[in-house]
Amino acid sequence: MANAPLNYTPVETNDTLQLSGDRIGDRIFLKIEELSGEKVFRCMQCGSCSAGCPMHDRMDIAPNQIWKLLQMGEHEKVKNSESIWACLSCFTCGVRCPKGIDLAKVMEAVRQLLVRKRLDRVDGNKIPKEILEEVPQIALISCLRKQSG
Amino acid sequence: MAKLKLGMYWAATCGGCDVSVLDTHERLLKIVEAADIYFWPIAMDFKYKDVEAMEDGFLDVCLFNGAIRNSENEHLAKLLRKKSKVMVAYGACAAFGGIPALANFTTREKILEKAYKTTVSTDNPQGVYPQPSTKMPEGEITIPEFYNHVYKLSDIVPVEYTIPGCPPPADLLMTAVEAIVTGKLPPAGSTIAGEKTLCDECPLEKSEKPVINDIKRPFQVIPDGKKCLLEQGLICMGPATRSGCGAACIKVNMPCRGCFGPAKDIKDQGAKMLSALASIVKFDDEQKADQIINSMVDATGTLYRFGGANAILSPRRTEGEKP
Amino acid sequence: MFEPKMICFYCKWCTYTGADLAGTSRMKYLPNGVVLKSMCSSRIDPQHILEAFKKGADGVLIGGCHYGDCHYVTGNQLTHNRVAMLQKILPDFGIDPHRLRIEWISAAEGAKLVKVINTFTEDLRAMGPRRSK
Amino acid sequence: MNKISYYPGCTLSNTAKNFDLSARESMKALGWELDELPRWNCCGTVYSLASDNLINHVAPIRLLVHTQELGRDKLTTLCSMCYHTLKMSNLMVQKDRDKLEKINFFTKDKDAEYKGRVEVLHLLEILKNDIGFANIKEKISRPLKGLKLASYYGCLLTRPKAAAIDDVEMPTIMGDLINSLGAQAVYDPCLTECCGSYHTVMDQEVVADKAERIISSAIKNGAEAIVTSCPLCFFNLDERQKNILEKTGKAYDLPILYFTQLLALGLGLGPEVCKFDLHHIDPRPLLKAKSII
Amino acid sequence: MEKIGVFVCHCGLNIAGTVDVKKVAEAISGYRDVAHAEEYKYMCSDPGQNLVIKAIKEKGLTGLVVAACSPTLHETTFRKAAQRAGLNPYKVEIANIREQCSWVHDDKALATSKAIKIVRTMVEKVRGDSPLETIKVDVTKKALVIGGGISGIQAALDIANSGYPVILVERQPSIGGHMAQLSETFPTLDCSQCILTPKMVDVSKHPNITLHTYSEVEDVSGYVGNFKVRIKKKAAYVDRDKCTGCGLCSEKCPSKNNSSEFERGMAFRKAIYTPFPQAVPNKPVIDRENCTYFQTGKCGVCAKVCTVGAINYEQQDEMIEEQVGSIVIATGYEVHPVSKFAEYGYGTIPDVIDGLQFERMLSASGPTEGEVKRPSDGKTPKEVVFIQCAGSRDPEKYFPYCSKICCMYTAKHAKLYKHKVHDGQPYVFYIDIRAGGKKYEEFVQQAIEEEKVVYLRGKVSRIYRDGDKVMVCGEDTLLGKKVEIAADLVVLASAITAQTDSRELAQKLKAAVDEFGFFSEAHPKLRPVESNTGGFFLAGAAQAPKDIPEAVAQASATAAKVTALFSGKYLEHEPIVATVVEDLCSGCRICVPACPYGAREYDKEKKVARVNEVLCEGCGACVSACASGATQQNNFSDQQFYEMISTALEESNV
Repeated sequence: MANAPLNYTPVETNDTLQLSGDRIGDRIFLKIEELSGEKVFRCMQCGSCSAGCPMHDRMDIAPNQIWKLLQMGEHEKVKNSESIWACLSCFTCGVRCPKGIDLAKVMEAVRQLLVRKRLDRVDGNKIPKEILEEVPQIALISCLRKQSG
Repeated sequence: MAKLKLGMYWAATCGGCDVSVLDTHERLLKIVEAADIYFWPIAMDFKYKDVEAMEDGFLDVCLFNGAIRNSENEHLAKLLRKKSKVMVAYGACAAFGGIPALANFTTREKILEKAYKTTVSTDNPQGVYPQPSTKMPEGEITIPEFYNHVYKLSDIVPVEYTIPGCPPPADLLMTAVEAIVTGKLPPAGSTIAGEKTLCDECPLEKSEKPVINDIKRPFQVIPDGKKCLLEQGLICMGPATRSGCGAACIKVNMPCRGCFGPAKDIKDQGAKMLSALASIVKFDDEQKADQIINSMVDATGTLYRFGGANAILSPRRTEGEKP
Repeated sequence: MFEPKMICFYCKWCTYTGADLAGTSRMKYLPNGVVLKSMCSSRIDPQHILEAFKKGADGVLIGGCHYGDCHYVTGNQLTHNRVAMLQKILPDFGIDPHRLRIEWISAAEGAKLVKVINTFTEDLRAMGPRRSK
Repeated sequence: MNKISYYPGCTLSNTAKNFDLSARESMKALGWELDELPRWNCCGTVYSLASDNLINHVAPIRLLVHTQELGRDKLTTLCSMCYHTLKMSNLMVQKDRDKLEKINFFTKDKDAEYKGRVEVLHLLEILKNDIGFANIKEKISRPLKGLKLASYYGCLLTRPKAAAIDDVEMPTIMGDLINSLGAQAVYDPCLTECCGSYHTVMDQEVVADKAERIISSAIKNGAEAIVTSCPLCFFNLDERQKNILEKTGKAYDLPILYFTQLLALGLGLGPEVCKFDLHHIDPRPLLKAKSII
Repeated sequence: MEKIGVFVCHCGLNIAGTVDVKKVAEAISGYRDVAHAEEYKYMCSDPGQNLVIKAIKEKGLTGLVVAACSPTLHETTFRKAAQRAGLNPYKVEIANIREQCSWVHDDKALATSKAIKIVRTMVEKVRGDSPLETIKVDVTKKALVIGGGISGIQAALDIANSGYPVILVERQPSIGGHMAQLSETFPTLDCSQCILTPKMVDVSKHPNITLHTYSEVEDVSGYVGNFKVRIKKKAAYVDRDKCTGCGLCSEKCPSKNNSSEFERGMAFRKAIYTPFPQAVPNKPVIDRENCTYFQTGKCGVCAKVCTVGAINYEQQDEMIEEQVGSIVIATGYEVHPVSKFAEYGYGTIPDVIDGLQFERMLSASGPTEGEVKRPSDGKTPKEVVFIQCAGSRDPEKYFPYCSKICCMYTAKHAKLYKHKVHDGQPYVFYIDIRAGGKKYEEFVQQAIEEEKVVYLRGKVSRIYRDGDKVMVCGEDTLLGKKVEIAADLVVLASAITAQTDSRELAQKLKAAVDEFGFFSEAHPKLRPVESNTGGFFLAGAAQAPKDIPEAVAQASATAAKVTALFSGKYLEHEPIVATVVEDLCSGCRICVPACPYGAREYDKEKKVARVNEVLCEGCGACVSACASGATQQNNFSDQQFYEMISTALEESNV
């Protein structure tokens, strides 16, 4: 099929989410709820978690959207996101949430699902020497604790 | 008019009821004037065969005190019932089980163990328990069988009247005797005592809205002699106990223990007292209320001190244990 | 399977209405209980509870309004006190205090009522029949 | 001399000796000994948020067991990350006896069972509640006059609420300490913003971003230095000024100090306990300018 | 002997689908004292009711059990039917075999056997029921309205216009309430004062209304129809009869730096003051705390300048006693103060204000004379951020409920702001817009379309002071982007809360409040303006957050209820009350604290406890508390319970 030539680069198009009741509240969802100890459907999408998040600019999916995607059964999108790794567990979202739910715990739960399958984000062996020498011990350990299994 | 034929018997009891007859002092003569005593083991020598020899319904009145604790008690209750026209449960034990019925909250095994093995003064290295029957060279001898449950008299035989108390006050006895002598008996099934509860006779002052802030035991306070004992934190069974004693205990600063049993329309004295108590425990604060409730020592024993054989539920140890 | 018999005392304003809500919502629950309605849970006399056990109930449930929400202001607090005290002495009568349960169920909590009835029934099944009746 | 059990943690024994030494010496000057736990291990640095990761709580709980063995009921620590991990693990097992039992099952081979009665305290809490800022003020021999300081709490001292040593949104504990040392605490709205934390390992740029925001806000509000209580915050704010310079060409040169260093100076201890040579941005010129050293 | 009729309803298939109704009727027909049993498709229909009536008449039934739906639905229906047939209505009981049987069980056999049990227990209840008559009570045909805001004003006027005397009590020096503070009102933007003031004047002039301002209800005793009320008239130190309201005293008063409550702290007032120029009554009061004369004994300027000698420093609080038949609670609301919001700076940022403060700013008679000027430096703010749900919908930190009116007044604020500052830019952070009302949605859309108000969907996480700006950190969740606005002024749509002391008032009145301090209605749907306690009616925001039209509507509804109460010769009271057999009562008084209504009293003469039937609401708490058996409850006697318990536990042989 021939297309007329364009003089701009088209952006990546958005896909439509095909929702299914099978995924909403499924096993993975329950696992995430169990690991995090939070009730995902308590989120009412006020957005205050996103509004306060210091790492929002490094996230491809905004914090409040993480809740929403989980409610919609789109765990895969969450698992593949940059956001779960960007989250620092600084608890700003949790202390300001009007429903008292803690996104940091959900982020950790999703990370755990991955790192327990050896899908580590950071490989401890590949950290350059100069960084190893430079940063404080707590930075290294917490980095490995959060981003690898 | 012919003289009344009177019998008195004691079953599982302390003997206080028998003694209470003597509390009538010189009025005893009045009783003797009206009645001939045909059976009274504590005072006179009778044998069971003397009773067995009586015609059925020979006795006009039998004052039966004490609870039914063993086979002998039961046997005598049934025997005397047969020989008496009117059976009177005399005293708290016969009426409601009384102090012996506190045993209903434990088991026969535990009682025997305590009595024959674990008390400090026991010397019983073989751990021998009394047996209902024992073979001896001379032949088999039997002693009454110790029951697992203490019954009130009316559990065993029909009873016409109840005279409650531990022991019944002499005045009540005299009232009963007079009623019998004059034939002005209340309907069968009546209790010869007050209609209302003890608070009616109690001389102490009560406030408009009684409230309990904590529960104390009698040794922990010296009551001030004026204020309602319940409001001073002592568990006084007055509100749930039939009147008729003239508030004898209260007058010497002891809270009522409930020996007159429940009021007329009440099934369960302990439960009713519990309900009353719970209604005046400071209740706007759940935690505080629970604290007060939990501070009560031996709640069951306090609420059912005399009613162990008269509760709605038959007391039975912990669930699963054999009765 | 052992089918326990239960007496359920509901207050008219909260729990009874909550049970009605469960009905109008067509929720299903186990049929082991018979409901006796009173105006307030505070009308339930400890004697009634003992009588129920005497007559063979395996469990007694008392349903009232939530704390602070009683139609009669403080009635449920009295009920709480009485039940708490009664639970203390029930073992002396050979009754597991867990056979007496008190739950605050509001008129809006049909789902809670269903859960309470079902779990209570299950718990009673697990406890088995009462040894002494 | 009052004694309190002290857990330094890995970083204070290595890269953050300036924090450790100034704390020990100041406390000594205040009549308190920071009694280092005779045996200690790494706390794990982060409190594990996954509900089933009990093994991660073994390390912090073991430290509490050691404290318990000494017959003490309080354990203090300085590093925010250690504080947070110990505090949260402790709260968790205090709340959930079931989990405590399981953890004890892990630890009981070598150590005693934890009873759940040790209290985890940040040194700031001891200074405020046990010693009292007013008392500290009295003991100040060299008031830090003219020094304008922004307090920086970071994430873990005030969040989540259960672990907060002060108000979650508007903590003042460090500012109050600064004022009692004779310096002037300036308000900085970024006082609880996150510094980027461990991302400093993988993504220096983001940390530089966060640090720049915090530093520029402090400067805007008149601060001449930032006071912190965490070696990682310290590193990110201090060392990463290098990266800010690389990236933006801006040299903020804002000194970062530990609150214990200021305490030491105020109490008249020599600058040697502060080990200013460990700083990337040397605070000495500022301190000299204010005639503090 | 009783002759009881049992009528089993199929309710179409609602009951008959799960319960074998024929079997129920058969099983019950042989039961003790049952003289008649039948089933029918729809018992509540006319033919169904006629069956009942016919059976009562023909068989001389003495009691009735209708096995059908919940008693909340048709108990009254069948009681009335029974009455028509000459049977006492209290000898009728409903066996609930629909909501609590057929609808909740699937197994037909089990449901049927359970239905039989339910019917049997109700037969036992009816056997023990006594025929009762309703209790008749005289009524004092005078009403008390507590609170002089718009709800109280409307209720008072409506009752007074129906010809009944009304006492209106207001604790502030003037009536008018929060509505008097508002600038313009949505959605029509008419001036609040302009529509309110005439009503305030009407109140002061109405021959049937006695107005007590600067007064509080101290104590209420009695019961519906016959309340005794004590009102404390606080000392104003001004003789209100002499005072002409000339205002000279306020003008000359040297104590002027007192924060004005009416202006919500944004302006000062004198120590002798009227809260606002249109106040009713327009007579001043002295604020003792801030008055130089009261604090130092010197000054007395007001007394000197008063030409009629109305100043009276010796005035004392005065107690007034009144008899009333019913009470309208119209105590209104409060606004959650800015100083309580941690993430919004605990009130330390001067340019963060609440909605009511902004109203005063917008009001022509307000501290800025209607000009929008920010508090810190008086400059006109160019970037204004409105934050909705500040404290509302936040169960974790503040209040879980929706404050209901903020969506509308924020749109109004944004709009009015644009009217005043043409080059300004308003932003509104919202979670959801709730504009369900006549012309409400249109109003919000207008604000967006015509005034270019930027609506941002998200909650603000934090605001902080940044120089002379207020930094607002929020999120637009529709874009998934963080938003930061350097604002000049931030207006919080703070949560609407109950009056801070509503619980104390509730205790005095013995009326129920919910967990937030709002007065509870008797039924959320069917009795929304009545309190649980007889004789109390709820108007306006005392019950829940409400806008003006709703508050006025509810106020008029209470007036209708009050006049209906006053229209009859007597009041009728349910006879399901506690009773005392005096011969059995020993006067132990344990029943007294058990009663939440003060209906149990001790009779010192007879030394027994009595029941005040009119106060008794029939809960039965005292019956359980009574250990002597002297107290019973009509138709809920111990004996009935015992019979019902035994029956419920009998093995049914079905």
